[in-house]
Amino acid sequence: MGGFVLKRILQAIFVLLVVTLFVSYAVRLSGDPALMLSQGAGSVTEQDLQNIRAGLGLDRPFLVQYADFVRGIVVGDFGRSFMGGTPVRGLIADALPATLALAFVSLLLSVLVSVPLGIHAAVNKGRGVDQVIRIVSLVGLSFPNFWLAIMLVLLLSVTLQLLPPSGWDGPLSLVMPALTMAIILSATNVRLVRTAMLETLSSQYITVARSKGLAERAVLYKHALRNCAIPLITYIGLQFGNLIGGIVVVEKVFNWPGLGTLAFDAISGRDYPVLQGTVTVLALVIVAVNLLVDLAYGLVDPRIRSK
Amino acid sequence: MQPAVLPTAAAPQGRAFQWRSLEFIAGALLTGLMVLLVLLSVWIFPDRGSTMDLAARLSPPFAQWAHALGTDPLGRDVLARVLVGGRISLMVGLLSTLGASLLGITIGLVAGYYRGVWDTILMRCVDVQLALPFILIALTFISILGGGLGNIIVFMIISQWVQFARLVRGLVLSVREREYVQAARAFGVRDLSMVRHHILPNVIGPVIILVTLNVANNILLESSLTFLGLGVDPLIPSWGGMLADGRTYMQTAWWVSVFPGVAIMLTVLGLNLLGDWLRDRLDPTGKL
Amino acid sequence: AGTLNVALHQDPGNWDPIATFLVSWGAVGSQVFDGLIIRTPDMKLVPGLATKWEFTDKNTKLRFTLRPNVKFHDGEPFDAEAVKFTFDRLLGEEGKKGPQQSNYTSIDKVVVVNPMTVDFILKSPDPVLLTKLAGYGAMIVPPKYIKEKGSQFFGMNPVGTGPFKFSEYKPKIALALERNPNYWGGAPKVDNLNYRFIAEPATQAAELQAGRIDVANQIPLSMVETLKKDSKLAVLSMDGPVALALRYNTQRGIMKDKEVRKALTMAVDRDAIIKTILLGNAKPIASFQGVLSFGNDPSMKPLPFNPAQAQAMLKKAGVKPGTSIQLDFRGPDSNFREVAQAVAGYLQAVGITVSLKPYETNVLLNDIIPNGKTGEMWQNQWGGWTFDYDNTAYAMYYTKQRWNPFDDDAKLNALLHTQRNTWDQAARKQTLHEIARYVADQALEMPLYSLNTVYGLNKRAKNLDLPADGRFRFVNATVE
Amino acid sequence: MPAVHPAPLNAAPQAAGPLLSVRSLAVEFPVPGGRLRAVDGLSFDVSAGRTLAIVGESGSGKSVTSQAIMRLTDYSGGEIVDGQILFNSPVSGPQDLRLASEEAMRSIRGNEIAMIFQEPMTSLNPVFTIGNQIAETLVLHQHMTAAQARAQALSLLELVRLPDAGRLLDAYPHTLSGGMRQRAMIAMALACKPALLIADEPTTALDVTIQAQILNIIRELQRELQTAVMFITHDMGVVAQMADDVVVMWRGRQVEQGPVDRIFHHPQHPYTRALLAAVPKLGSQAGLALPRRMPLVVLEDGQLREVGTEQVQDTVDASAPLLSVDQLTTRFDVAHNLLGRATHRVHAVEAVSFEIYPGETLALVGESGSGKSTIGKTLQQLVQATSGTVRFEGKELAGMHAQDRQRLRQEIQYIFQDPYASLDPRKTVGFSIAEPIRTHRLLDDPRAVQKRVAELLECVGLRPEHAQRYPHEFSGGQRQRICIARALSCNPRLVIADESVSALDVSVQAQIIDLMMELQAQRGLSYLFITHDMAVVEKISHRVAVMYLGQIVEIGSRQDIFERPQHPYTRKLLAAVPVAEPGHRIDSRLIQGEIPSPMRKVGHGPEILRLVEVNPGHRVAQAAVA
Ligand SMILES: Nc1ncnc2c1ncn2[C@@H]1O[C@H](COP(=O)(O)OP(=O)(O)OP(=O)(O)O)[C@@H](O)[C@H]1O
Ligand SMILES: Nc1ncnc2c1ncn2[C@@H]1O[C@H](COP(=O)(O)OP(=O)(O)OP(=O)(O)O)[C@@H](O)[C@H]1O
Ligand SMILES: [Mg+2]
Ligand SMILES: [Mg+2]
Repeated sequence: MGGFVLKRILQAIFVLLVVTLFVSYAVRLSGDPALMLSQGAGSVTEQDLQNIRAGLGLDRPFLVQYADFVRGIVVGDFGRSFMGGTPVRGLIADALPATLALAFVSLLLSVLVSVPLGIHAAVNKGRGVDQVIRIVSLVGLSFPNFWLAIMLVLLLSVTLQLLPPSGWDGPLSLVMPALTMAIILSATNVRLVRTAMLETLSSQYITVARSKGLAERAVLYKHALRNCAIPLITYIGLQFGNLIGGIVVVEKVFNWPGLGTLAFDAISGRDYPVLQGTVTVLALVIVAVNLLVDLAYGLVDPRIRSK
Repeated sequence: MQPAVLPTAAAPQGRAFQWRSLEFIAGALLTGLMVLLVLLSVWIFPDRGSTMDLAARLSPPFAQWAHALGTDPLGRDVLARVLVGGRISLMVGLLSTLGASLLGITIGLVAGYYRGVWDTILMRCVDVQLALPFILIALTFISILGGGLGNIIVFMIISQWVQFARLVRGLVLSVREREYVQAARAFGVRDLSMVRHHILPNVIGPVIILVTLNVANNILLESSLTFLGLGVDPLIPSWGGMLADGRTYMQTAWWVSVFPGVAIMLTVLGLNLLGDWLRDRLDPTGKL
Repeated sequence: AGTLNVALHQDPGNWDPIATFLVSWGAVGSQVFDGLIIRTPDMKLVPGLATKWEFTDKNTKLRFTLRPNVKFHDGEPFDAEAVKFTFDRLLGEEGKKGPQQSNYTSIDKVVVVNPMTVDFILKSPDPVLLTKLAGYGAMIVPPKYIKEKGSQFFGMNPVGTGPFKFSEYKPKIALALERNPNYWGGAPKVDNLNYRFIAEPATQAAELQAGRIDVANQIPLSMVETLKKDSKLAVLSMDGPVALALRYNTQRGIMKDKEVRKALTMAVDRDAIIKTILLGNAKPIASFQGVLSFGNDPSMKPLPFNPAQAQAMLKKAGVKPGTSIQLDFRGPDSNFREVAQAVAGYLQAVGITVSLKPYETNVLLNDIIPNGKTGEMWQNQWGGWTFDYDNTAYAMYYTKQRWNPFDDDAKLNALLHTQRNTWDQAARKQTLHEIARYVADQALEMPLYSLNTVYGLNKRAKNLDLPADGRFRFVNATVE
Repeated sequence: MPAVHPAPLNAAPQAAGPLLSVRSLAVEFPVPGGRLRAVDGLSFDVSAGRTLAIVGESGSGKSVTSQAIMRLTDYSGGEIVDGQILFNSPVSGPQDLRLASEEAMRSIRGNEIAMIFQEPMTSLNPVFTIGNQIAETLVLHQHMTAAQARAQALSLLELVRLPDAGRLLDAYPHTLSGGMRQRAMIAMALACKPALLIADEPTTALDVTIQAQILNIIRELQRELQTAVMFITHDMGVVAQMADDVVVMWRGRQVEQGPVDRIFHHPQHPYTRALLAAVPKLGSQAGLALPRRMPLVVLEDGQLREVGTEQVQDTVDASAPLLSVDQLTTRFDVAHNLLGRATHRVHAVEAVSFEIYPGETLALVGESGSGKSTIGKTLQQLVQATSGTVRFEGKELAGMHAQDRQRLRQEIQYIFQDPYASLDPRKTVGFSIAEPIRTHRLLDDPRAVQKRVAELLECVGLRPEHAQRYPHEFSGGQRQRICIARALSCNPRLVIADESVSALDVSVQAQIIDLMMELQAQRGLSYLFITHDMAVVEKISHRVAVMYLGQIVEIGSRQDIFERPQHPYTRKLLAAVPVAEPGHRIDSRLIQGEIPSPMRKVGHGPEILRLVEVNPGHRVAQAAVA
């Protein structure tokens, strides 16, 4: 195991290099920050642009810039934003907790809701409960996340005035964004749990567990659930990754100061240092999550571990 | 040496069985109906919902025959646009899901089945893909190749295969250690046939679910692209685009965004019913 | 007393006046800093840190008499050295890195005459100079503070002479200002200003509805009616600096023909678009500028909406029905998405098929347009903060300018040049009118409308003196 | 169908009446094309302190009956369509379990009625440790704390004589041998000291010494707690030893029942007679050098008939070995330090050498957990050998081309110990049986394949239409036969049969063995026959190898082993074989003693035993000889 983790860390470094290299290169393809920064100026000469570029250190060859960035990362210096010179590390340090909080709470909420619902649907397969659960869970998939988000805002903030419609101050602010994400995540999770459950419930050892007189709850949540945990864990891992990096739209609606928005703004502002820094952190988190998922496979299924 | 099977005549059919066929009928009907309406929409609405009437903008639904589902901010008929819009949405949703799932399943199978180097390489690719911000890929991809329909589908495949790959790989890792797989290996079943007959059928359940859900996801992904300004021509109606356009009207004109959402829901419901039915068909043990 | 809560759509990230061109900077910067000249909400130039000014030496020298007894927030006195320092910085190495320097290139140098007098030595005429001196880059900054702490620090912890002091800044999230009791113009009435950065217009509206902000600087037009119905809220819609047009790619296909371009303009009912889609929050324009702009000619009328004539003109020009053209626009701009679709609808009616191509805003602005990669038409949107047609027209029509990838018109160049090199405002106005007419005659664009500046307000906030250009100065504001 | 009417059973010792009394029970399953009545009109009583044995044909509904009593058929798609299951609960009073609420059933299951399932491999949850699965019941029904339950689980594992009980608490099922899993199942069932114990073939995977020990334990428990035991088995020796009363089932019905003596000595129904006639008796072949095929007693139209004639199985071609195994060693790492280095290993197979000649049957017997299955899996390239060489027809396995290996996979067939786990649950058994044929392209025409599958099914006593069914729709013995059919489908030259006839009733077993011997005679097939059933070994093997703790302790001709056993373990094994004669008891002294463990610290390998030849071809571990 120790060796396995060590190997994965080496691979992670490789992944980080590839990702940051790609991102640094791609973002440089997609636009020139000097043009952006000078956009409002009356008339701009090529000389002005070059001055701006030189000021940002963009006049050097790409690989030199990249090497510089990597060197910075190694010593923990993420550079400064093109948009105003804010230290990138500070921006990330501010955004990361918000993102992690949202990701954790949404996932937790979703798991807490979808596991029982999915199991319930599986056990009552074909009956009314199952149909209702299946149809309701689809709502989260039929409307885009911003749509759900705006609906929640209209209902809970504007009409009922229960929750703050946006921002990041205190646990109350977390409710709606987490709810939005949880509704969406649950749509998939409920159905995954249901299916995986159906595959497991017919196993002999489930009959055996029942023969021991275990409460149905123990049979389902202990014996069956763990046996169908692999698709769930896989998917939750993926969802975590998505939540960390990809929920820009929801973050925007709730004005949630997360990494997704940071990355998004950095992309649209061609703010290379912020983007590179954010992506590095994203990649780190995702690599870590995938490592955890792989380790979890062995935990939930000892047969995988023994190889 | 067997007790004989009794004739069926009086034997009542199991409840599960009834539901299963009902599931199929409902699923096929719903999907079929959506597809049919969408296909026929061009004949029903020869203008393809493009006739504008700024004077009649945002008229509410169920008020007049001409615009049964109301009109949008440009005074176009919502019903016509929902039906015509299905053509793009269904095509994008189905094709991109098809592509992504085929790619992802294949990669997941290879990685999970062979493990070792293949697994390492493919799963690191997954890591890379997951760590790249969706918008950046969208932006680079679409701004380099242009935002045509084909490109959007390709882009969706690129951004969606990962989940299939990882899901399938996880399941394969577990299934390949089962004794029946070893048994098959023992009498020399070749890899391809092993995967086809023993691995795939035993991992396919969750995958089917993901596939049916992914159709919805990809239809909606288009609306996220629109939200970010990377979508297709807004003159070509699509469910995702309509949802994105309707988002500022949610307090004033709910129908603009609700009906495309309902259309997505019905389609996805139909597909899911079919998916569940298929899953049940493939799982002989599930006759609870 | 009390706290005023303001929503801004963006965080400029740096509060150094020379580092930015963003409106959202102005919304904060104008509270913290003063220029020598201040522009009032009704567009008048009034004394700021300078009490008076005059041009001498054939307009090559501009002398300012400074306001005495003004102190920066940190106690540092304001004097001629501070002015010199500010402009040396803006025009020197430091300024090179930012976008503001290019606005002030007509200034050769600043000379200290005595502690309360400075001379600006000019190297070329700049008729808009005074307006620009009321602009972002010309905000007076504290020399000692910057020298001690460095620009980097200054950018995060700005110190000015303005009515409000910087107190806390959470990048991308919020910003707090507090009252400057010693403000030379009289201390503001509210104690605190709380800015929150909220990018989504719909979210700003929701926050307004929830009563958590008092001023929203971007609300979706579709929400205007809803907000107006709320007894606690108000909506303020006023002439603004932003003009929109569809520029024609005069190098491409049918667009090479001037008559065709005119026909297209006439085929689109711009008034209807303003009335319905924009709910009246815009004004029709005949040239690429709003009514507040210096150089706007009220007597100039837009081409009329006349589809029949347009069709006839197209036919005459040999344009076949069904000819298709492409319109490039900023994809995320949900408002313009509708406008573009409406335009396409009108053009369809005269037999021109339009395909709409959304672009990510920055790709459009920094690649497609400057490099001339557009379709037949493209969304041209411009918020000239100087409210002077010079700035706009020069950027739009002068050869090889970034916004002019297609045309090279010697006559237009000459006109632009002339007006830019004259101090005589009356003559300049004449020339600007001429330019506008010439552009309209050449049909370089389809002028659409000038967009109103729309604010959403909570009625508990009073005397906000909201300006059209978004540069808030809440000196007189009160909250209940 | 001449069903004997249920005569009242012997009066129970207590006046209270029977603990369980089943009245005209009928269970049905929906199957394609109709409903299958798996159990029909079954009635019997079990009283406290007594043992009822249910014997009968494979697939006759024994397991279904036991599941119906626990009402587990509710979950497996079955339906109790008729009858009563009267349970006189010591806790909650008499009640009809058929009508009991789910709630009531839960407090009875595992607590008052416990069950040992037939197939231990698939009955243990693969993702929980053995200890966890045992402790669970204790926490639930006995309200123990986790620590108490763990301690109790440990003593239960020791009770069922598992070696290394402490380690096994934290081991996962897949690392246990078949017999070890079965003992874990038994420990689980005994945990709460139930009033009624239903044991469905509880000792099929156990060697006779451990079987004897387990039977002893059940008897002890019964004596102590007046437990009623329902014992389902096909081993008439075990029946004779354990049962007070016997129910004989045939085709879903009970054909005969009565006290054990009467059934054994005065069987009424022809099926019972056929069954008893088929019981292999240890020592019946004494003095014969070669195994022989005996005539089969079959039941036809209610009449017993003998078919076939006695034939000597003189099939061995001793010129060159087909398979030779030299110093084969297979170890499993079971504990690791922080750096991922192994600290403890299970020495499953240690320096094992033997040969198999064409046409020969080598029986591999030995203690449960001694490495027999591991040898089988190693030979079939499913488990990586740690060292040693395996040669097939003189060619070394390790150096073979992929193509040769592939051919080997046709010529050597391994029949897994657990048939259920080794059948793909999503494929019809027809598909599974046909798969080797298709894999090795033995037949091209799909119709020919289908025909072959039908033939094979008939060969093993199933019907062609069974090809359409899925594995979960069969009984344990039926699945075992499916696996045999699958192994035979690709014309192998060597079959490794791992406990392949253990779940078959003796009459079917006799048919299958006859089939295997016939194939040997016809095609010169070789068998490596792994089994615990010494009587079967005597009946079919040419040579016998006895394993103990991963090593062969004695190997020799059948006569050598059965008539001149040298090693003490061999002797113990032979002494422990139950005799199909009521009243006969095993000498309990034979079955005492230490439980050895194959797990060792790295660097502390076991002593490699040296075999010395005491007779030509008869070799015994040195220590025993000295
Ligand atoms: N789930 C099921 N679906 C359909 N048929 C079933 C099912 N379970 C059992 N059967 C059928 O019921 C009959 C009785 O099975 P059962 O398992 O009780 O046999 P058994 O007497 O225990 O046999 P064995 O000794 O081989 O274990 C068999 O013919 C079997 O095919
Ligand atoms: N994958 C594994 N990991 C660790 N230990 C294992 C593994 N497989 C088998 N063992 C151990 O190897 C030993 C031999 O197991 P094997 O299955 O060969 O026994 P067996 O002789 O077939 O016993 P039985 O007659 O009970 O089936 C046992 O102690 C078992 O626990
Ligand atoms: Mg059975
Ligand atoms: Mg074994």
